[in-house]
Amino acid sequence: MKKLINNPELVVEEMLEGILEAHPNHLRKLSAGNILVRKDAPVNGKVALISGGGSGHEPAHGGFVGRGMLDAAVAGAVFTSPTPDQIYEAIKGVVSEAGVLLVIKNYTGDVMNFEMAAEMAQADGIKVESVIVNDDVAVENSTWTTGRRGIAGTIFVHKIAGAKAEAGDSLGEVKAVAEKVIANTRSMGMALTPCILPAARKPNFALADNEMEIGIGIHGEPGTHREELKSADEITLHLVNKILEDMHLTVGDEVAVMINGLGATPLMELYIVNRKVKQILTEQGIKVGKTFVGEFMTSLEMAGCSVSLLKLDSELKELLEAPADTLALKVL
Amino acid sequence: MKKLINNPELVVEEMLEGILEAHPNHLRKLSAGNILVRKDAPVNGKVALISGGGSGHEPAHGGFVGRGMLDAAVAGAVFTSPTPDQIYEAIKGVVSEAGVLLVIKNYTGDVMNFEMAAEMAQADGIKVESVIVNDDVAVENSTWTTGRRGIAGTIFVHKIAGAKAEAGDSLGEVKAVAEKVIANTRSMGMALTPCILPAARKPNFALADNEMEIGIGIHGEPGTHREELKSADEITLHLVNKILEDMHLTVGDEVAVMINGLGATPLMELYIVNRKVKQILTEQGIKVGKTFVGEFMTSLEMAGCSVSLLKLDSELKELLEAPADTLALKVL
Amino acid sequence: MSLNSSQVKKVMLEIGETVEKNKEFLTELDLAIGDADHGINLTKGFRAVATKLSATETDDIGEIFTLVGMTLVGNVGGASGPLYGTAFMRAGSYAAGKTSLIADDFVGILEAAIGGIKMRGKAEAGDKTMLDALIPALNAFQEALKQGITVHGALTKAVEAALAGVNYTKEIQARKGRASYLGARSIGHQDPGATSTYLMLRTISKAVQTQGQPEK
Amino acid sequence: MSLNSSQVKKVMLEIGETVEKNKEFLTELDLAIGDADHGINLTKGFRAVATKLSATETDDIGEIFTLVGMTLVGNVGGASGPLYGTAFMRAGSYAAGKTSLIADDFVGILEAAIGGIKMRGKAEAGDKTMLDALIPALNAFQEALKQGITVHGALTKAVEAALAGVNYTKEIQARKGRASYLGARSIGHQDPGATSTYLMLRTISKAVQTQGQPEK
Ligand SMILES: Nc1ncnc2c1ncn2[C@@H]1O[C@H](COP(=O)(O)OP(=O)(O)O)[C@@H](O)[C@H]1O
Ligand SMILES: Nc1ncnc2c1ncn2[C@@H]1O[C@H](COP(=O)(O)OP(=O)(O)O)[C@@H](O)[C@H]1O
Ligand SMILES: [Mg+2]
Ligand SMILES: [Mg+2]
Ligand SMILES: [Mg+2]
Ligand SMILES: [Mg+2]
Repeated sequence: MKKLINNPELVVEEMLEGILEAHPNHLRKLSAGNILVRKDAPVNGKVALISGGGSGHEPAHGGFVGRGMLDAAVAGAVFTSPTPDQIYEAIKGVVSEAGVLLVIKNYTGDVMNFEMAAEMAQADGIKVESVIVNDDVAVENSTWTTGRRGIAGTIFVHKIAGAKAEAGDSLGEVKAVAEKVIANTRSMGMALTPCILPAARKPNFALADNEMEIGIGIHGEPGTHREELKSADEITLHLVNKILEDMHLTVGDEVAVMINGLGATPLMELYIVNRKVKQILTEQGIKVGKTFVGEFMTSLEMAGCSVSLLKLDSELKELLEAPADTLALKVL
Repeated sequence: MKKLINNPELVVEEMLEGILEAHPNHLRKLSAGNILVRKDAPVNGKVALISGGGSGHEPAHGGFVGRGMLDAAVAGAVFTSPTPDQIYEAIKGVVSEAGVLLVIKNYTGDVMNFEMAAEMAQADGIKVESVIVNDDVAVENSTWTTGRRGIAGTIFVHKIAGAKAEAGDSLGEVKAVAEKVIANTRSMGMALTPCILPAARKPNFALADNEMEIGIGIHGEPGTHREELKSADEITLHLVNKILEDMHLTVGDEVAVMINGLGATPLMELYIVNRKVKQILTEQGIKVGKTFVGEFMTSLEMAGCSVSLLKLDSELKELLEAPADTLALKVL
Repeated sequence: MSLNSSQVKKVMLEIGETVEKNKEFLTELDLAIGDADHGINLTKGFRAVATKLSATETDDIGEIFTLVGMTLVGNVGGASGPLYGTAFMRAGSYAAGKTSLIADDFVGILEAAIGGIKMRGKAEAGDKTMLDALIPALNAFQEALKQGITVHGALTKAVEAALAGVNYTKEIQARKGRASYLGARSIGHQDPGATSTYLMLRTISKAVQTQGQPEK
Repeated sequence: MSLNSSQVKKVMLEIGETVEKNKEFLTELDLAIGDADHGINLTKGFRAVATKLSATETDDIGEIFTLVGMTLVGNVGGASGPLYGTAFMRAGSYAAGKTSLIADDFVGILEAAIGGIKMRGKAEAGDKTMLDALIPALNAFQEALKQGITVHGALTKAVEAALAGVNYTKEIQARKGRASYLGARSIGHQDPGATSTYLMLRTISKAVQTQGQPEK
């Protein structure tokens, strides 16, 4: 395991220090915990957006705190959901009279910890709503299971619900648009190499030199299957087809695209994937709107990528284009 | 070798296609070659800034094309300088009556190919000047050698000379400020793992499981030495000390900081490095101004980072803060 | 059987020791079908519990359980933090005001814990979770009491049933938690949470049997 | 010795074949002290040269060299593109208007090439570059002619001197190009550019010796 770290138990704290030193004009940290909030929080009369989860997915979620996106991001230990008290502190730190929307990724731990925090805040009389992002089509969505996981598509929720909140809309409206994004977002990922938790001595799974894992989760959770490495075009076709099977797009529909690197994949390769995504969609008569290529929701140093599609309508399109000023996503 | 690519010989072309599909409102490509230019080039009356070099360093340099930074980026084959005819086409594609400044990294190949292009353009009567960036203190700078290499500090030149050009200043003034940046920028890098050229079957160097290379170049060129892996703080201290030895800062001086990931290093680790950089500088009485943490000048999938410091004065500070709208660096 | 509050505190500390001793084991189990942190998470939580307990003077067993539950919620994270936390907090509500526990209280506590876990995790028996150790343990305990078996004997039956439950989790597919992403590939592996539940029950049983009668 | 334009073209193609045959070898040498692309870069360049030459009718040897030089500049990239490109372009200026070459022209061509490389690369003898094969080759050729040795003999001496130069590059530290970053660690490795220069000279010599007199 080769990492640029000091003490595996302090990686989150030291990272947060480094973030704050780098961006003192954008962010501050609540003294109550590992919580990054926008410098000017709480913003009067604005619905506050809070997300968070385990660390190790940087720039998610601290990198999306700022005007037009999140008001706070709660950082758990690496790959471990933060505890309810931390989330509760975040709520109290950024809430205004307009209320709070929690953006939760669909993992049992995240859901339960955020729910408990919401209950704590509600007991204080704070208006709290939450949405659960479940964009990962690699996992079967059945009422008998935990349902699909939340992965990179979450950033679309941050962006669009963030723009809606920034516009001064009500908690109900912000929640409604967040749910619309969730209903219209699908993602799928794949990995070439595993990731290694700072506290662990070994990778959390192993892949042979010519193997890849299709449908990987952002914590290295297994996907749909493992197979021999293929070309970027073949891999991309597989991911996009799985997404489209679940999306029911028709000719003339427009989508936003996110090609998300999982940590160790060169930008060059992400753009090669994007080229193919565009080709496939164009062939199917689907228009491509705003496209994001880069690292948005990583898995430590995992090599691989995920593709996310968001079916747009005029409202979502406009909110996606609205200004945002965060470390990892700026729209001018 | 695990890569998300199709044909190793087409990676640059396919990447450029993917970039253009993703950012049609920001960039276009000259039909004459692998040259990305800002959508609105040539900009009347503005000095045009051109950079480029081998590919494999993404987002450099195409990611820095746009308002407030470069007018064109010329993409050579992976790790190979582009040829003079390509650079010459870039010059012709973005030049205005105000002239052109070439920003060249100090590698024999880059210097010679850009120089030949400049000669070709000058023969056409075009005003062309050039500056050579040599920020890498890992390499001894003696008149008997090729001198220091140009690495991530180049981005400071793009940003500041770009802002100067955007302000409408003359070729002489833009060149002068670029040279001031170069004179005041020092960098040093290190690697945990090698990178693999798409056309090669094996890494271009090997490191044992507990080893790192200090002073690595952005093409995997060897550095000052190889040693056992240390803690992030120890490594950072070594890099910053080497930089400071060459920089002669005094108490009260202010610097801009860039922590640059080489491709496979998680953002978390870069922030841990930044935390220590800030600590060291503060201890020495040096103020830290604008800080950049992320991937700016990579080496394919190499794990590691470089630290760059730029000594600021009021002019450089102001230009660094000026607006920029590029894929990889936006200042609002 | 009767346990006073200082014995209850002692059992809580012993549970922490058991968890810590089995940290690697639980984490290895979680590596196979989860994210390899179950032992780490619980150890962190029970260390915090030890600190908190050493700072409290209360004799109210309800308060002790509530403190344990809140400390777990606040320090474990992930899925097991809220689940074990809620379980202990519910047990705390059940035991509010009590300064000693008898056999029937063990039934009440397990019922409260199961109710809390079901509410929080929306899981049922057979979903391959900690419930698959806890529910059989409760049933066996109640059955044994009904049959007139001694409390010590009933506790032994409960622990045996929990272990059987752990083994049963090997045969079934996970329908809740991280392991559910594996689909049929989760079959063949025992559930880490069921395992930690079994270890806790075993610790309680041992403690009761060796402590014998309360000191005072 | 006398070479007409079609023989010159043929030699250019043969140089391309030699480079291609030694592609891996040259690249391996560049792996040790550079960036592992010298053979790849030159092969790409000389393939383009072959295409260009097959499309030109000119008898002007100056034009042929210029075309080779420009094609190398436009297709090789890196350091060796501009260097070999400039060398051939300078040779083109020297040979402008000529339709055949004699022994003295070989001197003129080498001098022009060396001048071009020095101008472009700002290197000197002993910097561990292609010059360390080229300069000794020129000197040996001139010396041999002065001693009255035949042209074939002089060419052989030139190639021997180039090879000695290549071996000499093993002993010295690089002061130019990518290898200079290695400092003293460049010692012990032969220079890829000097090696490709030697291979080109050997190809020319062989061609002249086997072609004998021009065909027409
Ligand atoms: N919905 C649920 N209901 C009950 N128990 C659950 C549920 N989800 C997960 N668990 C239990 O939690 C255990 C995993 O705990 P842990 O590894 O600490 O959390 P995480 O999965 O967040 O990393 C599982 O083995 C299972 O017994
Ligand atoms: N300044 C220079 N002058 C003369 N020859 C040089 C100079 N720099 C490099 N070379 C030659 O170029 C060779 C390397 O060529 P190549 O590998 O194609 O270029 P690059 O170093 O850009 O990858 C070296 O072996 C050396 O002979
Ligand atoms: Mg976990
Ligand atoms: Mg090269
Ligand atoms: Mg777990
Ligand atoms: Mg080379």
